[in-house]
Amino acid sequence: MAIQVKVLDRPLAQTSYVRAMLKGMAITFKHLVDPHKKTVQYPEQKWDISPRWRGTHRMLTDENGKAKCVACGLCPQICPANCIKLVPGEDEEGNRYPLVYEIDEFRCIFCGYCQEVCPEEAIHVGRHYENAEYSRAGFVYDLERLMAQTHPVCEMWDPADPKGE
Amino acid sequence: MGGGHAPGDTSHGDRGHAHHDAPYEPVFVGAVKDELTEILGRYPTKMAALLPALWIVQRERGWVSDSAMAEVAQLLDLTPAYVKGVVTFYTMYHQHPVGKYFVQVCTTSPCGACGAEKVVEAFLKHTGCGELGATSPDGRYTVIEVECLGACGFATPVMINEEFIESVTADKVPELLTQLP
Amino acid sequence: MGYPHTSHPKETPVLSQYFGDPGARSLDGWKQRGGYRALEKALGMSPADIVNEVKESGLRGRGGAGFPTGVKWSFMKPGDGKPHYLCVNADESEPGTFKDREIMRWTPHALIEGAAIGAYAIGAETCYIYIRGEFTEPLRVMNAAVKEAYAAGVIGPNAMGTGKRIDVHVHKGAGAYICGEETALMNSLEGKRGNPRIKPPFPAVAGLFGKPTTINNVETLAAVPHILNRGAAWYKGMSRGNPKSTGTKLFSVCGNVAKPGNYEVEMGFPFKEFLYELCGGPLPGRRFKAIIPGGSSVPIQTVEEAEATVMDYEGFIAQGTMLGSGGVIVFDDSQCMVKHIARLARFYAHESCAQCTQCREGTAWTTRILERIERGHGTMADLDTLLELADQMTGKTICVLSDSCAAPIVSGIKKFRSEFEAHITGKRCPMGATAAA
Amino acid sequence: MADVQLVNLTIEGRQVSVPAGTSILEAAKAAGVLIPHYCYHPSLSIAGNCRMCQVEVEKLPKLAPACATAVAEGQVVHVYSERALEARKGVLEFLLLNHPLDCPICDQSGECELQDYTYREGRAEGRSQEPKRFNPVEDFGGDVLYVTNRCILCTRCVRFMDEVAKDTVLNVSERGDRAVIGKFEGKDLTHPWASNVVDLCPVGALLSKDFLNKARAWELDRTPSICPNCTQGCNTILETRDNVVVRMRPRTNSEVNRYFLCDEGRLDYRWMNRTDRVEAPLVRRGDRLVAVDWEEALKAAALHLNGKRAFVLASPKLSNESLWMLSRLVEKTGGRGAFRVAHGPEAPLPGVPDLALRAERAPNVRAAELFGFTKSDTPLSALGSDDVLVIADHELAPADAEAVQRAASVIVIGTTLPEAARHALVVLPATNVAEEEGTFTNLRGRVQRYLQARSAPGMARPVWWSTGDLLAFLGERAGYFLASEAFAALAAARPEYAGMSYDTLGLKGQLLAGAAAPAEAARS
Repeated sequence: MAIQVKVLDRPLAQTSYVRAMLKGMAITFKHLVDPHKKTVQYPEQKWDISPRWRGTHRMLTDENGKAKCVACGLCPQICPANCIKLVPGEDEEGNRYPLVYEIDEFRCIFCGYCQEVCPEEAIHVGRHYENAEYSRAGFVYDLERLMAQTHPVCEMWDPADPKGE
Repeated sequence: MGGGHAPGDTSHGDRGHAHHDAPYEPVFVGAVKDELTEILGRYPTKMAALLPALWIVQRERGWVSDSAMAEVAQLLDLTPAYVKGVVTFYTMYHQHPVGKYFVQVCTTSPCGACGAEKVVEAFLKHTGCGELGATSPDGRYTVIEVECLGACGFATPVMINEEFIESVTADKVPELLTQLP
Repeated sequence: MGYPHTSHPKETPVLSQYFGDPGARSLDGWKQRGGYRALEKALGMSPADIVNEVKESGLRGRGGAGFPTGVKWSFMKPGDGKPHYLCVNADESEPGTFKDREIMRWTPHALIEGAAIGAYAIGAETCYIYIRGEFTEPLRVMNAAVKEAYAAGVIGPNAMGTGKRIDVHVHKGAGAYICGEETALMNSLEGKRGNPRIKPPFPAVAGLFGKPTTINNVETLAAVPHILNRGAAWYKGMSRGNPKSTGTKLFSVCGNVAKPGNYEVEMGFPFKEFLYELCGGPLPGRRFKAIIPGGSSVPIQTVEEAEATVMDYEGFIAQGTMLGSGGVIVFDDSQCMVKHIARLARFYAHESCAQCTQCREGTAWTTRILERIERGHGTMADLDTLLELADQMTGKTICVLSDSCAAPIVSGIKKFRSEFEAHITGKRCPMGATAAA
Repeated sequence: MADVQLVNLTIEGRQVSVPAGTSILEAAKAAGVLIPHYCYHPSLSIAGNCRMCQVEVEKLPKLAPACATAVAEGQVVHVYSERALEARKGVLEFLLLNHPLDCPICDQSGECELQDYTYREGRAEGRSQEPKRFNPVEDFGGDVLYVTNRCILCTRCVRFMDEVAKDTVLNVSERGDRAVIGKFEGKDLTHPWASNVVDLCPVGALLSKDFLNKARAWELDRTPSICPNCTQGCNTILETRDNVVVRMRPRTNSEVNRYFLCDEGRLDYRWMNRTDRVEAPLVRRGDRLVAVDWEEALKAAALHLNGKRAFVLASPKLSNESLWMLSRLVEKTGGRGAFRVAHGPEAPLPGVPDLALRAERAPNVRAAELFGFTKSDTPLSALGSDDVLVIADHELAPADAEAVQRAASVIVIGTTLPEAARHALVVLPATNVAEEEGTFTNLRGRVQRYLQARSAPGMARPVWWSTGDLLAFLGERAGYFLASEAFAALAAARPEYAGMSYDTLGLKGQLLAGAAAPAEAARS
């Protein structure tokens, strides 16, 4: 038994594609001549990102070139993705420092809690998006790599609007 | 009166090291030991004789060294750490050697209102000590500021070793120093 | 006697009668001046009768708190089988006070006599006189007098030939203001750090060496022989109308005043008359500005308040301060109050025993803030902080050292706020002085 | 207790009745209210110096220090009144005045009372503009490091050394805000119980060198346990991080160790983390030991034991359950059991009755003897040449090697395979005290539970489990799946343990039937 389908009768004005096509072409041509171009010529040209952009991490260093991190253990504690591995140690001067500090950027959800919780302002999420890798392993950043990053870091708060309102 | 510090103690060198150089000679021998025994008779506990014993040490040696604290501790059945805690509480026990003349100038408010600071300055200048708590290069003087000496009506009181001098003013200081033997 | 000046006719010299009289120092000299009659009489009385007589006289502690002495003595339960102790608090270290020093220097036997009577009255066989280490001369005089008294049999195993044992020992302190606090003094006597103890237990229950102990000020005990000699009614009569404050009181006067020294007046003497007549008023060309009437621990008075004060326990309280130990510190208009309050705070910071948090940290912190203001680096908010800290330091610690530090700060800021503000707005001391470095 | 007078009072609206003379602070604890405090510790004298425990008591003009104020009938105490909170806020500000804000690098962080109370009651921001006092870190000797700047002068450590250890090596030096905890040069914290000052310290001023920078407090998993290092049976907490035991600390038990643990016990935990372990059941095939599954190994062991007498060398470090099961093996085969216990110097803690580091350095000597194992310095001297030697996690001394060679066959149930028992026919992997649940019986007959703190390596099982299965292969009814079942069977079989179960033991333990309570006796 065949299924009975009711076919709607619609006027030609509604079913013709010509009008819509012309409308679309009009927009296209308008943009062709528009002086305010939106297209960014990446990679020659870089996108200007928000100061609150949260990208891959960077570890800041002190004036002696050592990581500011004191291995307090707050970032692995607060990390919701559990992507920070930290093993504390003691250097030759008896100061606490991270023996192992690794962030798995592939697991990271870029919430920025690590930066927010850091009492030493050591770990930061970066204003940076060019971080492609050929392997998953390449996304596990060790301390050396985190320290070697040079990109600017995220401003968690707009200084003019500290409460984020 | 001048019996505070036996001369010759200044040979003890810098703080804390004196007793390492030469073997420590006990303070409480002979008559001094008898004196302590007499003092012990005044109190029901041995510990109570601690302050008097430390005074004897300071009288005999001019200061209270770590070794002396250990000696006192042993005599009174205390531990050296305990004795050290007590010694550091009281300001009048010297924990390192001081000059032959230990000058204490009261600078608490009532004396301060009557020019005690100038007296201190005069002492520092005329003894050559330079700064408070330091011993003059010739080993003769140590000048310190102290809190209330309890003679506020006789501002400014100065103690030189055991001698209490009332109503000292800055201009009297040079004369005072020349009178010391 | 307005020692070191000659006596003023308006004084009532009882304790200070022989100040400046070297003859009174020896046992014989003291006996010639009527000494040790009271002790002889006392040893013939029952301890309870002595306590009653002292109670009747209205004598109150002269060390600062003003607790009735007879009542204090009556706390010592007789016949409890424990040794009792009497401590004499001669650790006079309250800035501005130097009365006990003179009593011990000139009339050592007055103290020994008073102490012996006190010891007998509370059932103690041993009395320790704790004298601060800085008092080298009083120590020497007292040691000699005790030796003399032992030799003459006035005290010792057979005091005055009555068969009663009264031992008196002089104990030399070693430089700690806090040892003037009674429980700290006991700890110090026991050979410990001079830390005040938490109360209860009170000294009358467990004091020196854990045994019932009474502790009295030098001036208090020195007054006792006079009370026994001349009767409680006579002593009580020396008061200008306030039955709660009786007898005479030694006031030590120091600072910017024409004639500093010790003055003995009847309780209730007008402070204005005292300052301007007995003490000779301000130095030439100067005016009084502020007065601390009872040793450095009591609130500061302005001249107006001081002039309206009558000199007894209640009179000072009525004017917002305390009689304290009777050490009158006078500042004239050449003095910077900020500097002096900072200096007083530094005194307390130096003397804090380090037990209670508020005192250990608070005295040092307030000192640093005050010194900063004095150097011209203060802010108006600092004044509020100081007042708040002073509140935190009052009534919250084991002893009252931090309260003592807070009292001049609070009263100073309240009464001389303009001087503080001048330092802050002017960014320097308007008097040109700086606190001792 | 009938003659003790009770006092009724109200704390934070809760009615409590406590014996007269109790402090408000202790009464509040009984009422379930924690009054913040630093200097107070129940094992030490009252110092009353931190002033943190100030509470408002109705009808008293001043705030009362709860630690030093005795309860009174009808008292009404307000812990969280505005005045009390204000006073405590003041104390916290004063304490933090010179206390460095170095929580990120402080080992105490996360278990710091200053942190806790500041978070709960303190000011959000400090007002001090003045520089903080600075003093260098000092080595106090022993296992203790003194970080002077963090010290709040509560003097718990000084009082512990003075009153409990009775070795006054610590003092308060100087006075005013210059005051620090001091010691005499050359006199270190070498008392065998000195490290307790680290636990007593409410802040990070006294630190354990052993634990320094090792872990953060919040990363640790905590398991109630019993110190396995002597017969005293001190209650402990095993703290693990990533399945590794990193610290052992005392757990309060007023009947055994109060609040304390000796240094030797405290620092002797590393062996629990040994990695050179037997991880699978091994059976000898020719000259090699081959890993097999449990069933095959147990079958092999049962085969060797069949008809032979078992000589069981049982470690006194094994649990009650394991030792009992081994004793059943002895019984079943008509064999014998023996053990040796290591000895060391005894070190009492003078201030606590009946507490010492005992000479016998094993936790369960009492049960081993109770279950018929003979204590001997040469436990293998009675080994018959026809016996099967079962070495149950027992350490072998060089002198034992010859006897081990003499045995007809050797079965090892152990955490490791001893060198002298390389020729064992069957090796059954066992768990150690940190990896299993069980009970010990201490020298006074107190039966106490310990819980599992880390996972067992490989296929290792508790000794009671493997022995039970072995007995099952020998025809006994002895298969238990839980330690509590094994213990229940033990309690049913042995009259000394009658009536006990893991539930009744709780975490404080129970005395064997007929054993006197020594702590009680010493205290009365």
